[in-house]
Formats: sequence, C-alpha cells, structure tokens
Amino acid sequence: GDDGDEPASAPAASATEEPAAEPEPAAEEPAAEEPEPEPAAEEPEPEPAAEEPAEEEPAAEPAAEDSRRGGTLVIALSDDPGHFNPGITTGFNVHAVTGSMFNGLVELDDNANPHPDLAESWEVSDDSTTYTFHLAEGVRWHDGEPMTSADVKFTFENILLNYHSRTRGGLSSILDSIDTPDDTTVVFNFTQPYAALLQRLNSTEAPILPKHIYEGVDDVQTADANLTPVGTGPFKLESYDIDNEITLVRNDAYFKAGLPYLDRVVMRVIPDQNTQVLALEEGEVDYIWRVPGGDIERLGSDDSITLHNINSGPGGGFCIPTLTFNSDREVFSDLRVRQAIAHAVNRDQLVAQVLFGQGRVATGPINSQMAFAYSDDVTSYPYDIDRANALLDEVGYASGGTRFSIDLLVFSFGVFPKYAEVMRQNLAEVGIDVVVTPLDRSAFIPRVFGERDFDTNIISYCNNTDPSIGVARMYISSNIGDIPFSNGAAYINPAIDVLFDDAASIPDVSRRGELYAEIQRILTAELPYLWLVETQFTAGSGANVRGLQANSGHVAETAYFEE
Amino acid sequence: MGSATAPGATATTGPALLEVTDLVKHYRIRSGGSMAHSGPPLRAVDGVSFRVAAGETLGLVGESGGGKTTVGLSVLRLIRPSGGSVTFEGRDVLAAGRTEMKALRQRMQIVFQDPIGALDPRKSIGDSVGEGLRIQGLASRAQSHQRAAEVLDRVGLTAAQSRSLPHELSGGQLQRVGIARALALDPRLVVCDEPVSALDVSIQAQIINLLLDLQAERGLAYLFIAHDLALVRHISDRVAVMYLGRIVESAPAGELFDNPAHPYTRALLSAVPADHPAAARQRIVLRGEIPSATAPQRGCPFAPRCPDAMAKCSEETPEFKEIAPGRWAACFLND
Amino acid sequence: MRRLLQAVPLVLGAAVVTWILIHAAPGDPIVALAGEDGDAGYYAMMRERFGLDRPLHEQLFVYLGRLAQGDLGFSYRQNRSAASVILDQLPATLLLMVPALAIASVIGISVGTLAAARKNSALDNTARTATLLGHAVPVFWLSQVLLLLFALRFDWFPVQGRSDARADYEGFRAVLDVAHHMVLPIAALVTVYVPPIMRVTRAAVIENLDEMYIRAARARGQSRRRVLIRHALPNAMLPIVTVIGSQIGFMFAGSVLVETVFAWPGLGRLLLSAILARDFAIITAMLLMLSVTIILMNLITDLVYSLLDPRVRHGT
Amino acid sequence: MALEGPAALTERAASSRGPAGSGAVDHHRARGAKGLWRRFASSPVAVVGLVLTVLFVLVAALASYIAPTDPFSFAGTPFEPPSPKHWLGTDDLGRDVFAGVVHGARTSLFVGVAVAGASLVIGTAVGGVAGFAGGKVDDLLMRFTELSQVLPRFFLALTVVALFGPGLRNMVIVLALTSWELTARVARSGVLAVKELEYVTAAEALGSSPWRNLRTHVLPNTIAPVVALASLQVGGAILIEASLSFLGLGDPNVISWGYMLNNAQSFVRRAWWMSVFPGLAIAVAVLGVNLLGDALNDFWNPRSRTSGAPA
Amino acid sequence: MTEPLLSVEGLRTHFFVDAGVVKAVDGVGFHIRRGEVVGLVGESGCGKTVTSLSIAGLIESPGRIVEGSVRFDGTELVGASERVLNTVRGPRIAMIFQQPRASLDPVMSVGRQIGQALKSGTGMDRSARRRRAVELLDRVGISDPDRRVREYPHQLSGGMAQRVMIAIALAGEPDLLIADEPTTALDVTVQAQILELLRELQSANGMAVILITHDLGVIAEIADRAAVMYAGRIVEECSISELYDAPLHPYTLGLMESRPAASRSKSRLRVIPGSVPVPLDLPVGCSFAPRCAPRVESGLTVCTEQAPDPVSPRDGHHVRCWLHG
Ligand SMILES: Nc1ncnc2c1ncn2[C@@H]1O[C@H](COP(=O)(O)OP(=O)(O)OP(=O)(O)O)[C@@H](O)[C@H]1O
Ligand SMILES: Nc1ncnc2c1ncn2[C@@H]1O[C@H](COP(=O)(O)OP(=O)(O)OP(=O)(O)O)[C@@H](O)[C@H]1O
Ligand SMILES: [Mg+2]
Ligand SMILES: [Mg+2]
Repeated sequence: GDDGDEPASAPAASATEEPAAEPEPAAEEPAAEEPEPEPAAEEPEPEPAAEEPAEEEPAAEPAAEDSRRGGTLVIALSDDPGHFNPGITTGFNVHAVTGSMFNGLVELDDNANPHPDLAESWEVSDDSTTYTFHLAEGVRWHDGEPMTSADVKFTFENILLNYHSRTRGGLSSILDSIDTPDDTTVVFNFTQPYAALLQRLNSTEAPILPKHIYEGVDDVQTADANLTPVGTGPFKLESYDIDNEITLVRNDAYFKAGLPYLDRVVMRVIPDQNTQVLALEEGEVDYIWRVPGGDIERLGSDDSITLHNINSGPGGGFCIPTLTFNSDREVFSDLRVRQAIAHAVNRDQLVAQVLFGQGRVATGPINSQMAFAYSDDVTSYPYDIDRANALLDEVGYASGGTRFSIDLLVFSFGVFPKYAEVMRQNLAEVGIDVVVTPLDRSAFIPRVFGERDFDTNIISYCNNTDPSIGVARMYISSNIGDIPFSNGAAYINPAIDVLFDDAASIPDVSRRGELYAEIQRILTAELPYLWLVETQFTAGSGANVRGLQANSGHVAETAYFEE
Repeated sequence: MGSATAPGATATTGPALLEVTDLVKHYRIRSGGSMAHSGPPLRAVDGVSFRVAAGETLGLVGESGGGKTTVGLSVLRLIRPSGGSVTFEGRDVLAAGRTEMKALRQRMQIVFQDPIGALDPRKSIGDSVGEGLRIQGLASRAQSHQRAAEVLDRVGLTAAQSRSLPHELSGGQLQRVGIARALALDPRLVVCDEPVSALDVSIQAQIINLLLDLQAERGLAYLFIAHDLALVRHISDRVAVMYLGRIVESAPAGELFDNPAHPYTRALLSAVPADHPAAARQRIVLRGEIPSATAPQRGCPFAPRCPDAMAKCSEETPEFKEIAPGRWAACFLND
Repeated sequence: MRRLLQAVPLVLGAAVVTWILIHAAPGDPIVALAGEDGDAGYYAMMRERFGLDRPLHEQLFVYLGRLAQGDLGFSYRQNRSAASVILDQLPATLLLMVPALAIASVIGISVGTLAAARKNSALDNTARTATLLGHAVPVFWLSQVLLLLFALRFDWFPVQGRSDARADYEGFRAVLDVAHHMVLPIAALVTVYVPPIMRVTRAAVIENLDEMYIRAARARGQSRRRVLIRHALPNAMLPIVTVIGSQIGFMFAGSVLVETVFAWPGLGRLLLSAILARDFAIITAMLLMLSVTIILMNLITDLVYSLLDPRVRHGT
Repeated sequence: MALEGPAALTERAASSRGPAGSGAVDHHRARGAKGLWRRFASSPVAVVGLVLTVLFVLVAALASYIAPTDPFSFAGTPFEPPSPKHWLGTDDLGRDVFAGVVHGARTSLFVGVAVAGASLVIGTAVGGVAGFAGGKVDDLLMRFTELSQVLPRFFLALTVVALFGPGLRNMVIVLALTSWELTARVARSGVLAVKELEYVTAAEALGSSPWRNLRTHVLPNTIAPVVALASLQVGGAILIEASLSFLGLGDPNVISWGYMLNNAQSFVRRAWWMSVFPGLAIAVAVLGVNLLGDALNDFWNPRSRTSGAPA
Repeated sequence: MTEPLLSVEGLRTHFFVDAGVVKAVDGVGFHIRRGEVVGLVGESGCGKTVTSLSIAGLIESPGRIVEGSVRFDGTELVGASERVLNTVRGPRIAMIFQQPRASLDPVMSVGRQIGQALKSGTGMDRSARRRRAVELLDRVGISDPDRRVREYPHQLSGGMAQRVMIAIALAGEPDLLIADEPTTALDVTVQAQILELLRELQSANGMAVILITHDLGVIAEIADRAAVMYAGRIVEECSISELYDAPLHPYTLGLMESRPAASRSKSRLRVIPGSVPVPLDLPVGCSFAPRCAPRVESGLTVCTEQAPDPVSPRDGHHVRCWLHG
C-alpha cells in the first residue's frame, strides 16, 4: 500500500536527496547515487538485475559444481570508504563495499518492489501500522554466530535510529517499537500509518549488524569492529589497503545456496573518473558505477564493454536536477521573471550536451517514470528566447545590455557546474547576468538552507519511491528552514499543502494520481522551481561479466564471468 | 687614562679643531645565524685619544683590523662609539641632537677607500657631488648642479663628466669625485680613510697632490688613515700608530719615522720594503699575526709578538704617556 | 640542538595558522559527515561529540593541547586517528617520491655537472632547453600525455593503481608488478624534479669552476676531470642539497597531481579527499605534517651542510 | 613543471640559505640602461623569453580583438575538430577553443602578475624593514618569514580555495600571502648589504636621515634583483592556478587555461584539441615568463653569474 | 751560455669578449735562468696575471694564446697536450696566488691538498704523504703542523694560508715558482715574513722565481732582475739596480719618481698624468704615448703611429721606447 506518509514531518521529508554520497567527485549527481544503486535481485530466484538478464538462473538449489563459480571481480571505487559500518553512514563509498557484506531485511528491484533478503516473508497490517517479518532460517554471521531477530532489533534501536541519518530521519519519530516474539520474527509497530517502510529496509537503508559484536561497544562510531566487518552477506572482508584496495572473499556459508559465484571481489580506489574509464577499457577493472556522459558513445560501440542503464533505484531514483528560485528575492516575486528564465534555459541542450542523452527534459515536479503520479497535463516552457525577452520587457527590465544579475549556487562536483555554465550562457542571451558559485556540499547546504543566502541554485532532487517522500518536501510550507533538501524556494501555497497531505494519506492509487496531477498543474503554473532534466545513469562493466546487479549494493552477489 | 689632556696635539699650536678622548667602540659579535649570542665583545677601539688642529694632518697608521676605520667613522658619529668623547669645534659630537648633527656634518666630511663603492651606482657624478648641498638645504637642485660642476672642475673633472655614471669613470677619477663630494660642503675637517690604497701607483700620486693642494688652499685639516707608511710620512704633520684598538705611539711625522719609540712602530717600519735595493736593512721580523680583538686581554696587547717583551709586559698594561715633548708612547721600555 | 628548539615556535605557528584557516572557512563538516539527511538532533549530537559546539578559540586550545601530547586529531570520516590514517598512506607516497627523487638527483647532478663542464656545448644547450621545458609544462598535463601514449596507445604500462588488482602475485613477481605500475608516475615526477636540481648543479658547478682554488688546483697538476669531481662538485653540493631540501613542498605538490592522474593511493589523494569531505583532522594534520617536513628538511639540510662544509661545521 | 617557480627561484632558495648568504648589488655589473639592453639582447635565451612574454601580454591585452568570440558562447557544434572556422576546434558545449586560449591568457597573466606584484610589495616591505631596522624588528619579521616559508604553499592554496570556495580572488590572495618569503629574504639581504656600503655612509655623512637613505639610496639599489626574483613568481603562479583549476577548483566564471584543461579531462580521447592547446598555451607562456625572469635574474642576481662572457 | 730555464717569446694572449678583443698580453718576451729571481711589475690590469697563466697553460675560454712561445727546460708549452702540461704544472712549475685563502679548496683539509700535490709526482702512500705534508708545513714555518694538517682553509689566517700555498708549491720541488702578488693581500708585517720565507726557500732550493707585484719595494727586496709591464707589454727589462738607478723608459721613471719616499714630506709628488688605458681600445703606437711627458718635450710623432720594438741600449737592459730606439 502506498499511503500513510507523513510529509508533514520534516525529517521524513528529507529522506533522499540528491547529492548523496560523500564528496564523491563523481560524474553525475553522485548524489542520486547515494542511496546507492539498489539491488534488484534476490535470492533463490536471482533475477540478475538490470541488463544482462539471468538466462539460466541458478534455481534455488545449487548445481554443486557450477560453471559460473570462480574469478575475481574488480570494481572501481571513487574514494576510500574509511570504514565498513553501513549502519552509521549513508556514504556511498561505504555502502558500495558493505552492500556485498551485509544484508537488509528486503531487497528492492528496479521498480522498487521489495523482495526477500534476510526476511523470507512479511505481513503488513491493513492500516499499515504493523509490519511482521519472518527471517530466513540458518543465517549465520561471518564469524559463525547465528543471526536472529535480536540482531535486527539491536541494529535498529542502537545503531540505525541513532546514526544512519536517513533511517533516523525517516523512522525515529513514527516508529513506536520493535518486538521480537521469537528468534525469526520481527514486528515493527508504528504510531501512525506508514506505507513506505519496505522501501526503507534494503541493505543500504537498513543493513542488519551483529548484536554480539556491537553490544557493549562504547562508541559505535569509532568501534574497532567498523574496520573488521562481520556481516551476513555473500562476501567477507579479506584485506583493506587504505585508499588503494579492499579485497573481499566469498562467504562459503552464505545463506542463499550456491551464491555467490565469485571467489573474490576487489574494490579498487580510483578517484579520477576518466582513469576509471581507462581502467575499464584496459580490462584492469570489471565494473564502474558511473560512465561519464562523454564516454558513453565510445564505450557503447565497444564490444568488450557492456553498459547498464539505471533509471531509478529505490532510495535514490527518479532524480530531477532543479533550479530553485529564492522567493525571498525581489526579482523572483514576479512570475514573469521566472517564466522568462524557464523559456530562456535551453533544456534540450542540457540533455544533449551535458547528459549526452542520458535523460530527458523534465516537465514538472514528478518524474515521468513514476507512472501513477505523473501527469503531462502541465504548463510547459519550451526554449523560446523571444518569449523570454518579451516577458522581461513586460516586467520592465530594459532590454539591451544586462537586465539584472543573479548568483547561481551549485555543487562543485559532477556535472552541476556544467548545468550552470550552459544556463549562464543561456541567460546571458536574454540579458541576465549569472555568477556561478560552486561550493562543496559542506558549504552549500548551510548557505542554501540555513542562511538562505542565494538567488538561485541547482540541486538534484530525487522523487524516490513515492512523491510523499521525495516530492512533497520541496513544496510544503512546513518544510521551510534549516533542513537539508527542504523547501529551498520557501514556496508557500496552502492549497498545495492540503493536496500533498491528502495524497499521502489516501491508499487509493488512482485517486492519489489525480491529486498529484492537480499538484503538477498548479506547480508548473506557479513555477517556484524550474525542473531542468530527468537524469538517468549508466554503469559499465566488462562484457564477460554477467549477472551484475548494476544498481544495487548487492552488485556482485550473482555476478559471474562468462567463459 | 688621561682625560682632559688629549695627547698627540701638544705640538700643535692653536685650539684643537677635533678632540677625541678615550674613544671606545665594542662590537657585540652575533654568531649562529640570527640568534643574538653574546660572546666577549670585540674591542675594535679601546681607549683612543688624539687631537687634530685646524689645518693640520694627523696620520693614523696600523695594520688591518687595528681599528682605524672605526675611529674615523666614530669621529663623524657614523657609528655610535661605546664610550669616550668627540669634540669638534668645541661641540660635543656624541651628544648633538639631530639638527645640530646635521649642521656639524657640514663641517666634517669623509673620503673613503673604495672609490666605486663610495658612489651610488645609479646617480650621476654631478648628483652625488651636489647631494650634500641639497640635503643641507644650501642649494636647489639646479644650484647644486652648478656648484657641483665648480667643485668637480677644481678636482680636475670636466662638466661633461659630471653627467656620467660612476662605472664610466676610472678609479682615480672616481676618487676625485669622492673628494669633490666632501669639498662641496666646504668642511674644516676631512677624514680620509685610505683614500689611495685602491689606486694604481701612478694615480696615487695625483690624488695625494690634490689633497695637499686643497689643504694649502683652504686650510683643511685631515685625519689621514692609511697603512702605507711612506705615504703617511709624506702627507702628515703628526702620526699616530694604532695596534689592536689602541694608539701605541704618536709623534711628529719625521721624528716617529726616524726614531720610533715603540717596538711595534719599529717593527712596522722595518717591515716596509726597502725603497732601494741597496738599502739593505736589519729586519725585525715579527712572530705571528695580529691576534683577534676578541681575545681577552691582559697586559700590553703587543706583548705576544714583541721582540723586546719582558715578563711585566704580559702582566700590566703600559700607560700611554708623553715620553718627550710632543712624543707619546705606551711601552715600558720608555720608562 | 638549538636549531631544534628554534623549530618549536615555527611548528606551533604553522599549526595555529592552518588550524585557523581551516576552521574559519564557511561550511559545516557535519554536513559532509551526515550525508544530507541528518535532522537537527543528529547534527547536535555529532557536533557535541566532536567538540564542534564549543567556541572556536576553545577548540583551538583543545587542539593545541592534544597536539602537545602528540595527538593530531581524530578523523570523523575515517573514524580513526588522523595520525594513523596518514601513516598508512605515507609509504605509498614515499614509494613514488623516494625513487623519483633518487633518480632525479642522479640525473640532475650528473647532467648538470657535465653541462657545466662543457658550458655552451650541444649537451649543455640540450640539457638547458629540456630543463626549461620541464619547468614550464604542467605536470598533470604531462602525466595525462604519458598515460595516453604509453598506457593506451602503446599499452606498455598499466593505466592506474599500484598493483594489478586481479592477479595475486607473490614475492618477486609482486615486486615487479608494483615496479611496472610505478614507471609512468615516476617518469612524470622525475621530469618535474630534475629541472631544479640540474639547474642548480650546473650553476653551482660553473660558479665554483670560476673560483680561485680551482685554478690553484689546476696549477698543481690536477686534471680537468679531477678538478671537476674532486673540487667543484663537492663545493657545489651545498646549493644542491639546499635545493633538494627546499623543494620538498613542491615535490609533494607534484605528487598529488600525479597521484590523481594515475590513481596512485598516496598522501596527495588523501588530502584531496579529506578536503572535499572537510575532514578537518586530516587536513590540519596533513598540512602540519608538511610544515614539519619542510622544517625537518631545513634541519637536515643544515646538518648535511655541516657534514659537507667545514666552515659550517666550525660555526664561522 | 614547477609549481614553485622556475629554477632561478630555486637557485635563489638555495643560495639564500647558504652559509655564505647572498650578496647584494654588484656594482660592477650595474650599467646604464643602454649597456643593460645590449647585454640583454646579446643572450638569445633572454630575447626568446622577451618575445614570448610580449606575445603573451599582447594576446592578453588584445584578446577581444584577436578572438572576438565570447569564449563562453556556444559558437559551434560540440566537439568540432580544428578547422578554418574554429582554428583550435570546439569543446563539449561547442565553445570555441581558440577564443578560450586567447582569453585565458588574461586570467593567467592576471594571476601571475597579481601574485608576483603582491610578493614584490610584501617581500620588499617586510625584507626592507627587517634589513634596515635590524635588531628585534628584524628578528620578529624574519620569524614571520620563516613561518611563511614552512607553510606548504600549494597545499594551503588548495585547502583555502577548496574550503572558501573557488575563485580567482581567493587563489590570488592565498598565493600572494605565501609567495613573498624569498623576495623578503632577498630584499633583506640586499638592504643589509647595501646599507653597509660606503655610499650610504657617505650620504649619512652629508647629513642624510636614515629614512632618506632608505628611500634614495638603499631601496633603489636593492630593488632590481628583487623585481627580477618576483618576476619569476609569475610562471609559478600561473602553474598553480592551472593545477588548482585542473583539480576542479578554478573559477567557473572566468575562462582560464586550467579550467579548460579540467573540462577537457573527460574528453581527452574524444577531443584531443581540448587539452592539447590550453596545455601548450600554459607551457609556452610559462616558458616565456621564466626565460625572461631568468634573464633578468642573471643580470641582477650576483650569485648566478653563469651566462655570457665575463665582462 | 746555457739555455734559460724558461723563455717566453712574442706571447700574445687575447680575450674574445662580447665587447671586442681584450689584448691582455700583447707581445711579451723574457727569459729566466735557473735559480734566478725575476720581478714582474706593473699596474693593475697590465697583464701580469695573464702572462703567468699563459706560461702555465691555464688560460680558459674566452681567452686564448694567439701567438708566441713558452719554452720550459727544452719543452714547448704553448700547444702542449693537457697530459704534458699536467706533468709540468705542479712538479716543475709551481704557482702561488694573490688571494691565498681563496686559492684553497674550502671543503678539503690542508693535508689533503698538500697530498694532492705530492701524489702527482712521487708514488707515496697515504701515510707517507701525510708525513711529508707535516714536514712541509713545518718547513714553511707553520707552528703545530700536526694539528694544522688536519685543518680547513677557513681556520687559517691570511698569512698562514699563504704559507700553506707555499708548502703546496714546494711539495713537488719545482724548478720554477711563479708567485703572483703573493703578499698584496697581507699586512706589512706579514708581508715581511712571507718575503723572508720566499727568499730563504729560494736560496735553499735554488729554484727560479717569477715574482709578480705592483709594489716596486717588494722587487727591490728580493729580485735579481725586473721586467716592467705596461698595457700588455714588457716596456723595460733590466737588473734590479739599473731599475732603481738608471731606468730608461719614461713610464718606469715616472713610477720611480711618484713614490712618496722619493720626495720630501708634504711636497707635491711627481706624477704621471692621465690614467692606465683600457686594453680594449689601446692607442695606436706606443700605448704609453698619451701619458708620456718626454715624448711631448722631444716632439716625437712616431710614438703615436707605431709601436716601438725592444732595444738594448745597454747589455742586459732592454727597453721599448722610441726615445731610445
Ligand atoms: N660592524 C662591525 N661589527 C663587528 N665587528 C666589526 C665591525 N666593524 C669593524 N669590526 C671589527 O673591528 C675591528 C677594527 O675594524 P676597523 O675596520 O676599524 O679596522 P681598520 O684598522 O680600519 O682595518 P683595515 O686596515 O682592514 O681597514 C676589526 O677586527 C673588525 O673586524
Ligand atoms: N677572463 C678574462 N676575460 C676577459 N678579460 C680578461 C680576463 N682575464 C683578464 N682579462 C683582462 O686582461 C687584462 C690583464 O689582466 P691581468 O689579470 O693579467 O692584470 P694584472 O696585471 O694581473 O692586474 P692586477 O694587478 O689587477 O692583478 C685586464 O684588462 C683584464 O681585464
Ligand atoms: Mg679600514
Ligand atoms: Mg693580477
């Protein structure tokens, strides 16, 4: 069911943003990244994620000597993770590694549908306030201890709800209690209906950690155990050579029979995006999470390389890099100015030249891929310089020369500066002078959401699994203030507040769709933000690697080398 | 040591133009880079007294490092002595205020050893010579050039040369410029610190003649510092011999050279190469070289090298006293 | 010994300057740490935890106090002490820098000496031209060119890293593997390190060849070559040592850029990622460590001076 | 490349630390302007340096005439190889690389000159005062100078620019504040040496005040090697700007060679012209200013009497 | 008459610099017999040092011996190979220079530098060389030679450094010692010591000495014969007594008379007008002509047109002057 979100609760709203990951100078919004490309596949029926479909899946039971067994998979990582505790961070680089060593209760596929991971099955109460999970039998930690419901309870109560910023933000205020009636049963009780829990329980959002290791540790954040991870996942840590490489070896006792196929996974730290590509082409690595736009065309025509399109992904999907107008600023009080800017920005150019076709022009606040909520019945703003000029003339900004000057804050990594450069030039055409200010995340967020010291900025907001999580936060009036990735425009419209509220509490999907369509109509007309493009990503692997779950933390769980 | 009596001037008539009493200059030696590190002070000048009368030349001789330059600079207060007094035309030079000092400097001038080093390489000759007049406010720029040209003419340089830069002139010409610069202010006393040592023999004589002529014309007094004994004898009325920061003997030029009273003077004179191959001489060859002025001293500073040293010499310091009218020396041998 | 004492205020000064600079910068380290999702409580908790809630001057004193005990701070991001993170990375950097410096010294000193001996010869002119070019070409650009040429076009060397991630070499093969990976980055570094060494060697040797004592040595029957090697070169060693010592900061700078291009896991990269993550402890520790290295190099230079030059040895 | 500047600078670093210290002005080398020019012109290296530098400056000054295209404007289709229309091709956004290279000269020149200028002013002030005042003042200022010497310049610049936000201003400020150490030392040793010279004493004997002496005799005779030295900072600053921009810390609002190289990084294999030309521009410009600086330094630095015949 | 130990003939050494050709030595010829002491006097820049370096084959670019011959004990040195020269320099022709301290390698101990001079000739081992070095130091009057042998040049005073240089020169027991202003940088009392030492060693070893100086007094002290140089040429060569009592060349005469010792106190000195010419643009004819008072008096015009050749108005007394030609 998809109801019961509390968009009103600020924290919940901040669920997933964009510029996720760590510093990550990665290409695209590494952000969107963040929540990590999630896994799709599952277990017994490993339907190998995205691309290379699993032809012959290893049906439940392993053919003892599987021809897919063996080999070392080398994955490029943009930065050193620093530690291996996925419960205390949302950092991409940690999860990129720990995804192979830990499991969540469920895994999500490309379409954000939950599949069993540690939980074999589950029931949700009709009012969406109680979730009961039944854990797989015989799951053991890497050190041989059995994994039980106590671990789950401990992980949530002692770690995730304290230190995993997203889980803490999403659940701590509405989670009433976690019960463990027996060793294999976990019950989550909520204080109010909460429809999106399953989307929060994968190995990225809620990895399950060993109680016996962490219990009694003074400080989970600095525990030595963070460097000697003990998980339940398909691989175990073998060695960690800081900032160079991390070697994982096969967990022979993995609870999903027959998996994994690989003997070893090596994560090689290669900060430079181009070097990653080179290394992939040279066969020095087998998988890179992101192929920069400029290389897609070339790699696409290279037979030895397979590209993986990643449209979405639970926790970080459906991202829309968006231009925020600071409504506190006098210039933007006039709708015509915002409209003029919308007409002046050549979004086709952004798609073609910045994204190299990896995306499409956004029409409004909801991603076109989120079918139930998306509507194309909106006000659109095609690229039209004359129209833009006319609008500005109308407002009274004299044409010829510079009409006015604004700043544009962007993240200093990835393609954000590129968007800004194109837009600066676009806007220069209509006499708007744009000063681009690239900032790193640590400076950007306080400046935009705390000090509100900006005219415009670009952030890639991800719709995530549900508009109530990823969309409402940008528009509702209760979410203005010093909250990262909140209503940065400081847009206030009581009608919109009501619409979002309603849409979040109604279980009926088609009714919700109507409400969201209404929302899109209003927002595109009022234009508090300009939605630039919908992004998608491309991962790359050697053509001989199969079974990759390219957008998942469990990327290597079902991977194998083709003979 | 005596205070009121300034030795070395008794033979001269008239009031002293310059009177130096008990002049002391100690240098603190810094060692080890920038850290101030106080070892024993270097006694560059250690109680020097003398007198120069108007129109007189006092020759100051001694070997390298003896403290001659230090004395010369102290007289003009170009370095601050550590002790003693300097009186010029009856005024206390060391106590003079800024403006008084400026005025005093118009009356006292100095000529240096290194003709090229004493001139600002970027300033024309005329500029350098006229600089004093401008500083003293005695002339405008134009007037100063006019005056400079006159003085340069006096020392034998042409008006064209006054526009030259120092590197365009020869050493002898430059030394004339140095003298002209000093003369431009029409001083009473000129300290000449080895003005000809750097010059070729054939040029030396030209400069010496110039100095003699000027003295005759203007009644200048010279404090003439040199290590060339023959030269000092030639130009001086009186001569004072310095050794390790002290004057060991002082006398009228002729007497000092013909009949030296101090063993150091004798050794110095005998070390001078003969002026004729036939003048074979019994040479007094001193042992060793001048010791460092930082070494702690007891007794006569010359005792370690003195051919006539007695036991007493390394115990007590001999007093600098008048041994005959107009003749002063610091040596027990004269007792 | 006294020099060591003199170094103390320098270290302190460097520590204070870098600390203040870093902490005066806008931006919040917790943001980097929190990812983007922290709520106010989370921020407050983390701030308190790392003492970031205290007034800046207090934080500075706390920092200096810890520093006095040899504690360089704690890396929020790596969850370890900054010192241990840095120490872990150091060998990788040294693995590039030390051989590069050694090779550069050998090349720089020998070619510089030869060039000085044959002033204005073809060799001299070639060497000088190469030096000037080496001085002008950006090292990162050169690295990229090397990479494109020798790793991609000719495929002689690997593109990145310190070792082959797939192969599991043991013993000598592993050493060879690492050496193979080292070739290109070292080549780039050597290109950067050689010019100053060579130029100084050449200038110093030429200068010394003009000295009186060279003429005197020749006058007592020493051959040109002997005079060059026995007299001019030893006397030229002082400026050469100085230049090597004084270039240490510059060498680190070169290595960051080279490490970035070749994905070499070293200090340079560590600093870069620490800066992006606002990992204050690592940044301050690294900058301080560089300052201390420079100070140490100065001390070592002085020490080498006194070994090489009796005048310094006897403190005149 | 040399992040810290050209060799003469490093030589200077070497000599200024040497126990012998470094000398001041060599009077016998000081010549009239004409003689200087003759000597200068007789060295092919110096002439090449001068020509390249003049070229560099001209390109920067006349950028708008040489390449009227706004370097940020989308003048063509992306990734056009060099052609008569776009001499050096276009970049990923269809911007003209030639225009970028030409206009980028301004930025590089600005950074180089601003840093060198600041280094000259600060260095002369600190070194001059330290040398002239001596004593405690000298000690204190030299401690400061040492402190600036031990701060790792490139990394400090990297950190400051990364933390305070990319921008030419921040870059210039931090480079300026960390590049005056050598100029200060040279200015100081020059002042120390010159103030002991007899012509300064002579001026004092003429009644000149210390301040007048500093102004009219000491500084003018010290400044030449300091200026020559400062000129050597130009190339170093250009390279640092390029390096930081390459690392993504450049100012996106101003076209610069480093920025172009950073941008080109992702397309090296697809559009070689995007990285080759800005890289060459840097190399040529830095070569030019270094040659010129070296030549100036050869004339004025008494310790590098290495070129040309003895006069 | 036996062949002279060293005979220099028609020696021209020029420096080819940017500004033109510096004719530093432009036709120098003289002889020296075994055991003889010849003084070479002249003012600064007249070419004394260049002459001595030319003899030893130590002229470096941009300088070159363009003409002339230097025969040493039957061997022609001009154009001789580096090998031949290296066997002559040191063991047979030794040199000492004006700046003794600067002539010693600052980073090499005194003992090793003496040792170097020993090595080239004799086949002594290390300890023998060390012993011999101590002996030599003792010989030149350095007290405590055992300690000094281990010291470095900066620890020596100027006078001691010159003694060390002399010790190095003596090491090979040379036939000829060229001393280029060996005492100019020293104090008078020390100069006297060094001259005394040179005189003593010369008579003991019977070596020939070329003593270069600008100080006529020094020549008077120890030379048998003197050669007076002016602007790259030897203008007069004669015995020391004739130099003082009967100089022929107007320049020599001028030099002798301009000495203060030659005239009365506080009287004007006799002077040679003008100044020494720059070797870049030497006057045509006799280079002394522009300063030559006798020429003006005698009204000779040839002086400014043609350079005079040496003539010998008396036996063993050569002079280059039209007044005598
Ligand atoms: N500024 C100074 N600091 C320290 N010591 C100094 C200074 N100036 C001179 N001295 C020392 O003082 C002593 C006397 O020096 P001074 O120059 O007066 O001697 P001098 O007789 O003029 O010697 P010279 O004949 O070499 O010119 C020397 O030992 C010298 O080293
Ligand atoms: N390496 C050189 N290059 C150019 N000119 C030179 C060189 N060496 C000497 N000269 C010139 O040759 C001339 C003779 O020099 P030399 O050193 O022989 O003079 P000197 O008689 O020894 O003088 P001094 O008494 O000053 O030692 C001088 O004019 C000098 O400038
Ligand atoms: Mg003196
Ligand atoms: Mg000479």
